[in-house]
Amino acid sequence: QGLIFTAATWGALSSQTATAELERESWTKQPGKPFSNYGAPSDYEKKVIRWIMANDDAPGNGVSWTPLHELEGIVTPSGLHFERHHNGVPAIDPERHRLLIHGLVKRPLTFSVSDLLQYPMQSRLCFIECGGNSNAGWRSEPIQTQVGYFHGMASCSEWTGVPLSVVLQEAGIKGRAKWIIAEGGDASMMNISLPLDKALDDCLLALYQNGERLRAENGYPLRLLVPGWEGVLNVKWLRRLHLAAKPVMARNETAKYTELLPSGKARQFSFVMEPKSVITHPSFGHRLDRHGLYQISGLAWSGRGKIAKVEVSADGGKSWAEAELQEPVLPQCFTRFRIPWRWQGQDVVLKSRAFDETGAVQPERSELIAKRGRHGYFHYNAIVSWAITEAGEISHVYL
Amino acid sequence: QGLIFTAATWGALSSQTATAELERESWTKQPGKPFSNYGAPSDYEKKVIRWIMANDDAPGNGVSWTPLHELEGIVTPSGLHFERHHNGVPAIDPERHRLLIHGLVKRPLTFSVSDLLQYPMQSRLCFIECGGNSNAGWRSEPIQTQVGYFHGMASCSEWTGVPLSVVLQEAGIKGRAKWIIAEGGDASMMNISLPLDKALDDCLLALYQNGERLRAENGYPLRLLVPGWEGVLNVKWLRRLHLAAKPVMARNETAKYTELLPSGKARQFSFVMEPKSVITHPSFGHRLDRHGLYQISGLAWSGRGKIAKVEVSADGGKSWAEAELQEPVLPQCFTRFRIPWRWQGQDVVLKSRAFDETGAVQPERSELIAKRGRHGYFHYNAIVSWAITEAGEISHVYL
Amino acid sequence: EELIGPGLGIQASPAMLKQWNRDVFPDGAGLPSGQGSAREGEVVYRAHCIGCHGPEGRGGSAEELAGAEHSLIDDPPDKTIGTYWPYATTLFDFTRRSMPLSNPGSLTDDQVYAVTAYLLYLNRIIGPDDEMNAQLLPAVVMPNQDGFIDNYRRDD
Amino acid sequence: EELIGPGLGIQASPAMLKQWNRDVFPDGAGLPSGQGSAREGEVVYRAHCIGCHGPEGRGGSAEELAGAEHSLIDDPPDKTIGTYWPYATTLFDFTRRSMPLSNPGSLTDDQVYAVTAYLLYLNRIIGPDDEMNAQLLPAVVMPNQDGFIDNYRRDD
Ligand code: HEC
Ligand code: HEC
Ligand SMILES: [Ca+2]
Ligand SMILES: [Ca+2]
Ligand SMILES: [Ca+2]
Ligand SMILES: [Ca+2]
Ligand SMILES: [Ca+2]
Ligand SMILES: [Ca+2]
Ligand SMILES: [Co+2]
Ligand SMILES: [Co+2]
Repeated sequence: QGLIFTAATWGALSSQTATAELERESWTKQPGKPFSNYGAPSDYEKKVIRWIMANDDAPGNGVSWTPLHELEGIVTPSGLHFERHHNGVPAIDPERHRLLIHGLVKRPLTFSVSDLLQYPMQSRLCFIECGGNSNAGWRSEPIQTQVGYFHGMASCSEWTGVPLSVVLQEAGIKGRAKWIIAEGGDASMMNISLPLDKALDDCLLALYQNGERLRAENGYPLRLLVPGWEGVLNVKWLRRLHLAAKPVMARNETAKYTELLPSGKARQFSFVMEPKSVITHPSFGHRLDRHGLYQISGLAWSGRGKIAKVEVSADGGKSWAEAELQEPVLPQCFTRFRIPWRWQGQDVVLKSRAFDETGAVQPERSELIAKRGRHGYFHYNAIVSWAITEAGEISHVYL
Repeated sequence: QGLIFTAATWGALSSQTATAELERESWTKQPGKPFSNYGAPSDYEKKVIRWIMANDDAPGNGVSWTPLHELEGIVTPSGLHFERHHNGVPAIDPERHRLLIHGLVKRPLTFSVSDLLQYPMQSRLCFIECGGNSNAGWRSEPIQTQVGYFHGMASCSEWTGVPLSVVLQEAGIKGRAKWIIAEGGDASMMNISLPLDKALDDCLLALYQNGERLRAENGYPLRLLVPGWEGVLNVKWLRRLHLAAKPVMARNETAKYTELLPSGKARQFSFVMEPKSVITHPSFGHRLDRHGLYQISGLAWSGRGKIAKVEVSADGGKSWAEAELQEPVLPQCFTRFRIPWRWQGQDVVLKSRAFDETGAVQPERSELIAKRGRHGYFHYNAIVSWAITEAGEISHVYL
Repeated sequence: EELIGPGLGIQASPAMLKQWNRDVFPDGAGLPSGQGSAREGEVVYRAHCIGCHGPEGRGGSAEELAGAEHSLIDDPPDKTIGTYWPYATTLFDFTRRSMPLSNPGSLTDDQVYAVTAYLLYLNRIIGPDDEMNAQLLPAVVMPNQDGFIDNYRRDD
Repeated sequence: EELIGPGLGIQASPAMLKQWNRDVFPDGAGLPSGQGSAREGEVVYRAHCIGCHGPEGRGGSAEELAGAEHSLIDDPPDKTIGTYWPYATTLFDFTRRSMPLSNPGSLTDDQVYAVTAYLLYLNRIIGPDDEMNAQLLPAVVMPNQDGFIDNYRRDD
């Protein structure tokens, strides 16, 4: 109907102006806005926000989600990177900030931010995903909300920083060191234990996000980047690295970010974010208002490495077709998948499932629950199903 | 000296508090700022801006530069993407915007933005560079300014959009069509001619930039992406594509964006941005305040394809060493190169030169001038030389 | 041939095509009816252009529109409409779509023909009483008509 | 071994190490001197914690700190300090660094020992007159001490 209205408008315009000069839209008839030192999204895109869920008594405690349902490609604009803060966003003066490396090292050292900016750096496109992302999937009824407010505690940026191995070499690691306790410089001063071998493998002291210096809510002036591992390890506002023989058993590696199993035991040090995928278009909140060709588009990622394959089903999982992966496919990075699909108005259930290069496969929800029970809370990575009615309405279903 | 001062500070702090509770920085003692729907850079990074040079009588006519000297990695944050506007930034209502495809087509068609959002899309990381970028290099005296205000009419984003070939197929191209005249919907209504074969090869109707919908100053709601070709072809606020047998000979493909040669003839339809590189760290505006190890870091790109190699010289071009290229190396995309370098306080001249996969090489300034003279104005891509004095001061030199 | 897209384009009406297409080609295709002389154009110029481009196309804050003192092979060369622009139709096309910068689209086609004629006159290409219209404009031979080398997919 | 970085780190002073290191390990490493009893802790709790965590650690806007009604294998399970936390030292470590959320770092070590003791008491792990200090805290055996499976680099 919108389209018929459109044609009518042009028809009307044309008869009005048949003999006059060429008609121009209002925005072509006067100079536009001037240049800006730092841009912001269009006024017409004000609905594209990270949605905030915080504690009324503690407004800096909560999360805000990346609106994945509004985005395309793989980069998350920094202004929409998800937030998880324990006690708000500190306004750290970078000239006063220091990183201390101590514990089982030969030389306890401090570094200023301007020191670290002179170190060799590397860049990588990498997702960060909260261990609690998608946890609404554990609920007994399928949550009806847009993709971003279900799976949007995951975002993907180009991070640039100093390999942790470089500064650890300078401090000199003692043989007994097996863990690093990282501490943030916010009001929560969160600490958490990271295995030393991961630290030496691929962790970065990140200084830049998507080209510019870190955003305050993403750890300015310094954050730990722990590629592919749960978000809480990517300590923001990083101020201290404590090399130790054992983990500190912090609140966020015991009381939280552990998965209670049906046996009553809990998985601890469950670091890696397992393969996940979700169809972002079409998805809950969209409506199919015509029959014909659509492009199914979604995101897949795995903390284990590269996505090897994404399969899509339009019949609730009976048959699967391989989607195209947008190049480049990078390890521990969002991977955009797309596949053409023709909808003729039938009831359908769309699903996607991710396979990574290590052979790990995204499980069906029933498989995940069979393995982990219903109360793991963290590390929910099951296949997501979207049911589409004949009227084109889309809902989240468990199948 | 800054470092000695630092150590002294901690010494002082420690004696003050030896017996009290653990001292904490002010920002760890009170809750931080709450969540935000859309983030912005840290208050401590307010100097990182695109610098504006506009016409006083026509504030929407001019440019603003990406501060490449402040950035790392390859992604340009959208808020810092360079701007070139002829008459300001229009505030286009996306619901009223239409794209018209007409001329040598079987079916002249209009598309609304919401139509185009339902088309198959692709994403790619790609630079856009103004044909006039780096033109200060033509001056007889080397300009002394930061890298961004010299070479920063180039930026790199992840663009997502509909392949132009898809909508052209729908309109049905007539055999005589060889060019497409693209027109923007701003107050300048700029038009320019694009060869049809390029349009069918890899051009996109871009709808998203770095994950989110285009920024207004980058063409919201729709821009043409012409990978690797001069910026002016990447028409913003795209409203019309006119298929024709010949170019329209618009002002911006005759009076501008053509390169006058010493013969008095001018190169026209000089589309491809040739290989270029520049060392961003260290560079003009930085100062080396110590001897020892540095990481030289810079950007290279070529409109012809992938960067194959970047070489760096620390002796004014007598000898060259191959820099490391940050993966992934993508066609028509910024490529970050880095190489370690030890400075012992001697006078040096740093240079970088880019080679692309087609065999094209970034020329020395003297070679470029020998070929093109001094008055080409556009397409300056010569090697940039930074001279460093014994005192660590850095200036731009011609060598 | 099966469509690779969903086929959502709407047929454009002839009226829309006429309204939207303002491209003017060197052969005159796209030029509207109407006319204007260089003398009439001077009036337009004084009213709408002189503030930015200066008297007789020189000395304003915006681009110089006439009055080259050097040729294209002098150092520095002098690129103006008279010395550099290859087609007179470009002047009409650009002025109609983009000028006056402070109020684009505000001139009638007659005014655009007139100010185009005036700029051609200032550049000593036509006389002060000459007029421009859809027939005469594409027939103007610009001094630098042959000044351009098509560089597309050449390798220098 | 030659450094791969420029070697700009500054030796940290022992005083700085002492001030900055607030990690408390299960074996008690990192605990400061000082002490506090559960009864003293109740006073601290009423003054600084009750507003968010509620009376006796329940019913506030923030996390429940005591009063589990179910076990870990009930449906739903009840994860509290008493049923879930494996080490008492974590309580000291977390409270000292992060609580009270509205004014973190404002308690003395004695107050942190005391409120830690009070929370252990509320969870029925120690008695109302028991005290905590650097020796006693790591000796507390938490009910769920053996409740965790180290999953690092295991494949389930
Ligand atoms: C408010 C200032 C302003 C006014 C008024 C104005 N112009 Fe311009 N004009 C400019 C600017 C600025 C440019 C450069 C535009 C660009 O960079 O795209 C320009 C460019 C031009 C050019 C192209 C010059 C070249 O060498 O590429 C022509 C021709 C021109 N104007 C003609 C006119 C005419 C005719 C009028 C009046 C009908 C007019 N202008 C009124 C500011 C103005
Ligand atoms: C202004 C509100 C507020 C006050 C006051 C406060 N807390 Fe908290 N507390 C919270 C919030 C919110 C959390 C969750 C923190 C997070 O998500 O990191 C929390 C978490 C905790 C936890 C961890 C619970 C768990 O299961 O992980 C403990 C223990 C705790 N607080 C103890 C205290 C003590 C002891 C005090 C007083 C000395 C106190 N709190 C005062 C808001 C408060
Ligand atoms: Ca975990
Ligand atoms: Ca050109
Ligand atoms: Ca001149
Ligand atoms: Ca008329
Ligand atoms: Ca409970
Ligand atoms: Ca004390
Ligand atoms: Co986990
Ligand atoms: Co060119």
